[in-house]
Amino acid sequence: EETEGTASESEETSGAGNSDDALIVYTNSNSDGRGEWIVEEAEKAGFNIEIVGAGGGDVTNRLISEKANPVADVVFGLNHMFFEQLQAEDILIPYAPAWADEVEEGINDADSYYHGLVKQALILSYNPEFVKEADAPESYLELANDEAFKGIYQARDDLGSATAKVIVASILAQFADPEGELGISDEGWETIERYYANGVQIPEGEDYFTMFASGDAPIGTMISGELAAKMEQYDTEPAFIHPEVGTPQVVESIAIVNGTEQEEKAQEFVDWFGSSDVQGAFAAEFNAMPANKEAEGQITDFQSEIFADVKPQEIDWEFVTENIDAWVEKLELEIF
Amino acid sequence: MNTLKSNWYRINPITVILSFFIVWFVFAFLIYPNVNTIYETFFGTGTFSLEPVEKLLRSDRAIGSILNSILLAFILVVTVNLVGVSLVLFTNYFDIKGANVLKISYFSTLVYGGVALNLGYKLVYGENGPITQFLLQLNPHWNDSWFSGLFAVAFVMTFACTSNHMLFLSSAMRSIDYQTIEAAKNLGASQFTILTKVVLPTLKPTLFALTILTFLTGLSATSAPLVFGGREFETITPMILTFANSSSSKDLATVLALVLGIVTIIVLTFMIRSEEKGNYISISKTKTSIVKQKINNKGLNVLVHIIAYVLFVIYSMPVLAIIIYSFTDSLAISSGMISLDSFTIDNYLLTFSSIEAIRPYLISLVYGFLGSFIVVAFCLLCAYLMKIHNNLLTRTLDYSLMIPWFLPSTLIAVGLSVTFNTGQWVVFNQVFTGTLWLLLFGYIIVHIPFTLRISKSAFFGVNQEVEDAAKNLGANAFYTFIKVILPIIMPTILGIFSLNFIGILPDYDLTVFLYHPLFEPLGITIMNATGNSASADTKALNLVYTVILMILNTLILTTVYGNWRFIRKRKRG
Amino acid sequence: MITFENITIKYDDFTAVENLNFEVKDGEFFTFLGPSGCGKTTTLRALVGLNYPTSGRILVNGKDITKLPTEKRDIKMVFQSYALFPTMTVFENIAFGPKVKKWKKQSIEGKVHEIASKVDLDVNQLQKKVSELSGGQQQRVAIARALVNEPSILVLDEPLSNLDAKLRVQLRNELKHLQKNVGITTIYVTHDQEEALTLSDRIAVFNKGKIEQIGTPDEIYEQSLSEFVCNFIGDNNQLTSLVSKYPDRFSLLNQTDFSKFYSRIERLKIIPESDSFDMASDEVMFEGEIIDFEYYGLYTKYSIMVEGTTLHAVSKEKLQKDMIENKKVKIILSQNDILQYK
Amino acid sequence: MITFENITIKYDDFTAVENLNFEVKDGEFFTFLGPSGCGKTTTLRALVGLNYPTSGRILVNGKDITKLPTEKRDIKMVFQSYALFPTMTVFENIAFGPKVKKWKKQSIEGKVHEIASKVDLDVNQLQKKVSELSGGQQQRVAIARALVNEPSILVLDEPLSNLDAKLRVQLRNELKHLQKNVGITTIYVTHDQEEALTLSDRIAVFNKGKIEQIGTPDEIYEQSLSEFVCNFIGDNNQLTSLVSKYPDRFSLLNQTDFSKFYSRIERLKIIPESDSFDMASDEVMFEGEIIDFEYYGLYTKYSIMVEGTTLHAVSKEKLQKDMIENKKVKIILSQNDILQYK
Ligand SMILES: Nc1ncnc2c1ncn2[C@@H]1O[C@H](COP(=O)(O)OP(=O)(O)OP(=O)(O)O)[C@@H](O)[C@H]1O
Ligand SMILES: Nc1ncnc2c1ncn2[C@@H]1O[C@H](COP(=O)(O)OP(=O)(O)OP(=O)(O)O)[C@@H](O)[C@H]1O
Ligand SMILES: [Mg+2]
Ligand SMILES: [Mg+2]
Repeated sequence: EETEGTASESEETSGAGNSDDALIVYTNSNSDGRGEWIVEEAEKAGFNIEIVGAGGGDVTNRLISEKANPVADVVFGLNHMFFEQLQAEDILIPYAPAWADEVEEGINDADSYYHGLVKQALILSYNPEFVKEADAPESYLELANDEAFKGIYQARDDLGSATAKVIVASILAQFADPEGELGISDEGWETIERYYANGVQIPEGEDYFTMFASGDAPIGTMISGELAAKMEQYDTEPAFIHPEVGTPQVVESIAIVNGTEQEEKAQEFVDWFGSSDVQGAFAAEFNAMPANKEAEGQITDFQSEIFADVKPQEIDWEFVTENIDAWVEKLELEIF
Repeated sequence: MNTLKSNWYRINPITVILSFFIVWFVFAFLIYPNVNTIYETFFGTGTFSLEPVEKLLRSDRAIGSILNSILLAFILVVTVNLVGVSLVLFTNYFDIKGANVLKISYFSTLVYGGVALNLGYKLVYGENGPITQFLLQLNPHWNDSWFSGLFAVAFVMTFACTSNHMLFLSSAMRSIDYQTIEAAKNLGASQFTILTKVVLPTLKPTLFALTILTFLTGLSATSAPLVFGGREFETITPMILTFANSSSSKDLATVLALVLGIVTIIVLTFMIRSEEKGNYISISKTKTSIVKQKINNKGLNVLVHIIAYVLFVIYSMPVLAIIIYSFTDSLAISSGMISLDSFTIDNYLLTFSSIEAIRPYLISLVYGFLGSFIVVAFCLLCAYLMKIHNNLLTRTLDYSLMIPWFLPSTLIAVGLSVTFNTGQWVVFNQVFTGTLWLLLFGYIIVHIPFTLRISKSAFFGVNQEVEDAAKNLGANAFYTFIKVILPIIMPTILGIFSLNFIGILPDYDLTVFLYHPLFEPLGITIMNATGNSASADTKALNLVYTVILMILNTLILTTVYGNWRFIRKRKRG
Repeated sequence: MITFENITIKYDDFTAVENLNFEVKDGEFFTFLGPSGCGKTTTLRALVGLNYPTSGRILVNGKDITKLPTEKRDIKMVFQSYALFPTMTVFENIAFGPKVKKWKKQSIEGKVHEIASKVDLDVNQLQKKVSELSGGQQQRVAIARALVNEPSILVLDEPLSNLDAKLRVQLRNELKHLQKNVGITTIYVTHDQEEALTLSDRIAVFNKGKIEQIGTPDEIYEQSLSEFVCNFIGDNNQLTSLVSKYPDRFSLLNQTDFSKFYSRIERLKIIPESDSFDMASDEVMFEGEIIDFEYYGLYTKYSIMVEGTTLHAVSKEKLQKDMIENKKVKIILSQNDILQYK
Repeated sequence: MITFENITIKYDDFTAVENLNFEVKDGEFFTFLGPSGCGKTTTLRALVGLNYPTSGRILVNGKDITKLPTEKRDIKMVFQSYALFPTMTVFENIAFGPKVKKWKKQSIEGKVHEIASKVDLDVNQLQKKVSELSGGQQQRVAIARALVNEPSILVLDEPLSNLDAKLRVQLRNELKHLQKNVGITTIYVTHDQEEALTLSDRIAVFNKGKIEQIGTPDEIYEQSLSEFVCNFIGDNNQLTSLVSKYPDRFSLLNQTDFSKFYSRIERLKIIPESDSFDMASDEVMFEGEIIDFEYYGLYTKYSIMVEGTTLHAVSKEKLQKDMIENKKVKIILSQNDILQYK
């Protein structure tokens, strides 16, 4: 009976939504049942969507290579570095959704190309089982500069991933120097070199949290959205560090793809998906931190606790986006 | 005979049309996209620039990685041949007790590979693995991350890369004329002399081909160095992948790939030349099939048995670990400690949580089937043309079809998707990016070189007179091919077909760039479920997928390859 | 009727056969005989259409077929190695040609069975794989596969050369009967003299790409036109040194025009030294002694030392071993049996 | 001297040879003759040490070698397919045994060249790959490879069966001369009767795993002890029906004890019907007519229909074709030439 109900429902809505052509949504945020949840909810709301999932870098590359013949209508879940890149490649079209104003200040793109959905804080943490509170570092810089931490903290070198890139940006951005190489002072380069030289890399196929939990590398960066699940799985409670400069935050955003043939429907979908109701429900279901302030009511206690103490790091994302590829290249070639 | 005949075949309109098709395909899909990429690298700014080369030359790490890759390739040529030949000797030449059981474990690399295989070795040799625990008990000061660096990479790859030996060297071994062994014995030769002077030289042509393959595998090693290499031992392909993913560094990726390509070409030419010198023709008219040799020297016999069973253990442990741990919770997986209540089938339930979960399997099966079918058909056609016309054109074709061996598949994928996202004149202004076709083309392209080599050697083994007979009885070239030649080479063809099939199923590197968004293949599903963006610890899922793939691959191998043999045997019996 | 007109065939620069001219009559059993590498197969393949002459024409019943591809010719070939299709059953092998010609299924079946019984293959064997047959059976399959197409010309390239002696004789007989019964024009290639002599209506002896002689078996054997043919086709006694030693005794020979003299070994009669013999006027007699012999069962071959030359003679009568050693004998030979060459 | 004592060899349940007892003398050329599958190779391999008897003993000069591994025996073998090492040159093939025995390099070289010239291989050919040699040359390499070890016993398993007739005859002669010159005890396996008869000092005829007769070639041929040997070793005329029709005419035969009668075809004389012939007392005469003939050059084989039985006779004299057809002839046969079996 239930299936019958949903079927008739979708039939009803199909008239309005022109549903024979599904809306194609690219995302890197469909794992752990999120994709299924979104498709289901969207269907209830009358949207026929098709989720295409891959890693953030892969999604970006796909979008770029499909530029001349785009497949996707909407993309969401990538962080702003990727969106900046997409915007620069002329892959997005601007659209200000109805909920744009409900989002925290400074998160949306000024030109309305993309708008924030979910906030992720990349929180430097230690495992109290292995590191005493007194011995804990205060910031990434201290990790790099104090030999005491050599070999016990995680320095992720998988620069294809967004997390590693953001950490690099978080460190380097503190050494911005228009005169320096690639906009970074020499001290900055030396620091990051030390940071990587003293840190522990996570081998392919290993999970950072495993190494964190086992004490192999008990200091590392936690991702706020994943924390709950990981903690439960490993039965490990990390202790957070709040550096003075703040904690880097990334925002997963949503945008419409240039060249979509269903622009109107895409807009409707964006309006719906970013709305406080949906984001609230999503946050409740998946323990996320919505960017939409109106959705705050449904935030889990766990997330509000985390974010209560987090002070966002001020990072000039435009500067970062402009240079990150060159930084990565330099790291790969000269520093690693 | 060729000169006389080819004059006549050239006029055959079908041959002409097919030749045009092949030339077009090779140009459009092998040469054009890759040359395009290379052109962009050096002429991207409008003027010729060696900047990427300079950048790389300045980087110690890049140079180091290149040297490491080459070093690894050379080490593997030695170790893989050593182990591969041993495996074949243990299963086909020496009389080893329990050879049939040994064989199953030696064949295991056929059904799982890449990331999954590394995972298996990690479970066994990693910090929490039973081997490390054992070593720690022997010596508490043992470094628990001992299994890393060049040694670990070479170790894992040595045992991972022997599947071709098991397939192709075994069949070469079976075709040795046993009477030569008896003759040598009769002339007073010891078993060692027989092995080194009579048996191994006969396998030389096959060993040459396998050596080339091994070298290429070592050169482009990706996952094993990432998992086990650590900082001390980095190789080139992961670097290429990083750069290929970043739009502003693609030129670096191309240059590095070109370096790989050049090394490959040098080695290949060198090897093909010495291969020609070392070749021989078997002169035996009445071969007797090989009888397994019992090792006379008692001590040696015990030693060989020990080695065979040590290899058995080495090959079985990762597979067993994968299967066992796929039924445990993630705590057990990460700590290595298994207790009774670690066991669960939740992992499997999670994988098949919905009917939807079946879809990627179906899609990949269809791609796998179509891809390997077309690539085999295409390579057969090319090999056939090369057989009947040995001229400049076909020799050029031979080399052109090896292009995919010179480039990492990721780069081929990037080249394809970038080239065909706008209408190109070579493909009549069709846009392929975003269609179902592009991935299929990708699968076909990357599997061409290996398939072609094997098809060629199969063809040249067919008696020319059989072909003449069919023609004389009125059959045209096509009919002759389908009805007469194809059935003769079918076993080989099915072998290569299954290998390709198995290779396509879990592919990620190529797939991720080329798949149609609405038709998600298995490789993508697995990566999504287990990759970075997934929050839960996904090792368990990874293990489950590996087990499923192993089952699937075994099924494919036995239904496609095994069944054919079975049918033939039954018909005869 | 098959006509070869000025056929020359080259492989690149190498001339394999040169300027062949001959005719094969309808229903004839015609044999190409010659040593290895003399161009027999090359000529045959040109007739079948598996290679093409560099110059010259091949006519069948007056029609030029020189450039017709093999699949269009009504000439079927039995290959030296049989070239059976290893993946097919015997039935499928034989039915291959008819299937290509899209005969009706029923008529194929009928015809295959008919031909199979003609070459003595039973219904059981038809369902077997070809690899399960013995050499002789395989050969019959190869012949049946060619015959079922009812070709007007059948061509066989050394079909017996891979077999052992006993089987060869047996198959040779079968082949001859078959040809007699079916009456097809047959071109047969061999380098086995015995085979050529017992099977053929006419023989063409090849040497180094040229035909040295065409004739019936007894013409070839008894009136060999050249020294090459003479030596190739049978065992001979070299008489040259005897003749030059005693030119007067060989008065019937033309010793001005010719310088080499042979006789077939079976033409030499041996009688014990003590026996007397009535010599005819054309006969010559020498004395010699037996130095060796070879026992063949059917006959014994003796080596006789005559005036420093070893001569051979065959005899059905066998002498006791101890009687032979150094036994003095007389040998008698008719001058009419001597073959003379330049 | 080689002695086989009660040798039985089984493959699993199947008894390939049963209870063999015989001796081979030093320097003898001893041949195993028999149809395919009768156990010749099996026996040979037991002698060489490539398989082991299920029961019984093999002695060489009184020493029991039954269980000695092949590499320790001084018996070298030439394999049916030669089993040359395809990856080595001719020289390396021949030098294989000496190298294994660690002879000095120089003496190896000398010895190889010496043996090579003995089997007529020149220095050029020594450097070739074995696949570049013709069949006959390959065989000589195989023989040289065995001979170079100076074995006391040489064993050859159908070394000629893969060759064509002409080459076979040539190599057969070489083999015989070689054996005579070197004087090695030679065991030879063949299923070619002619080969066995011309080569051997003594022959053992095998049938179904047992030896039916051992004897010199003429004993085997002329006094075949069993019907099997009689039929296997040569062409026969089946006289049983004639004898039973005219028992009186064959008065010298033992018709009570025996029921089957044969004669060798060369024992039958044919004379024109009109000729008269002085019959000896042991001779019988029948009238018949020639129905067919086969021309062999060396002789002609006639088929004569006599009282409903087809008999064969050979004759060096050739009759003209038109004279033959339905020609009435008389045939004459000595009763002493008739072989009798139960
Ligand atoms: N494909 C080829 N290329 C060059 N030369 C060839 C080729 N085939 C044959 N020949 C040469 O042509 C000559 C005649 O060859 P052919 O095969 O006709 O000989 P044959 O009389 O059939 O000999 P055989 O009795 O050994 O089969 C030989 O000298 C041979 O070496
Ligand atoms: N390895 C084996 N296993 C079982 N049976 C065998 C084996 N080898 C030979 N035989 C059987 O033993 C019998 C004798 O074989 P053998 O090879 O000695 O015959 P042969 O006289 O040499 O025959 P040919 O002339 O064909 O070489 C045959 O019936 C054969 O089928
Ligand atoms: Mg030939
Ligand atoms: Mg045998």
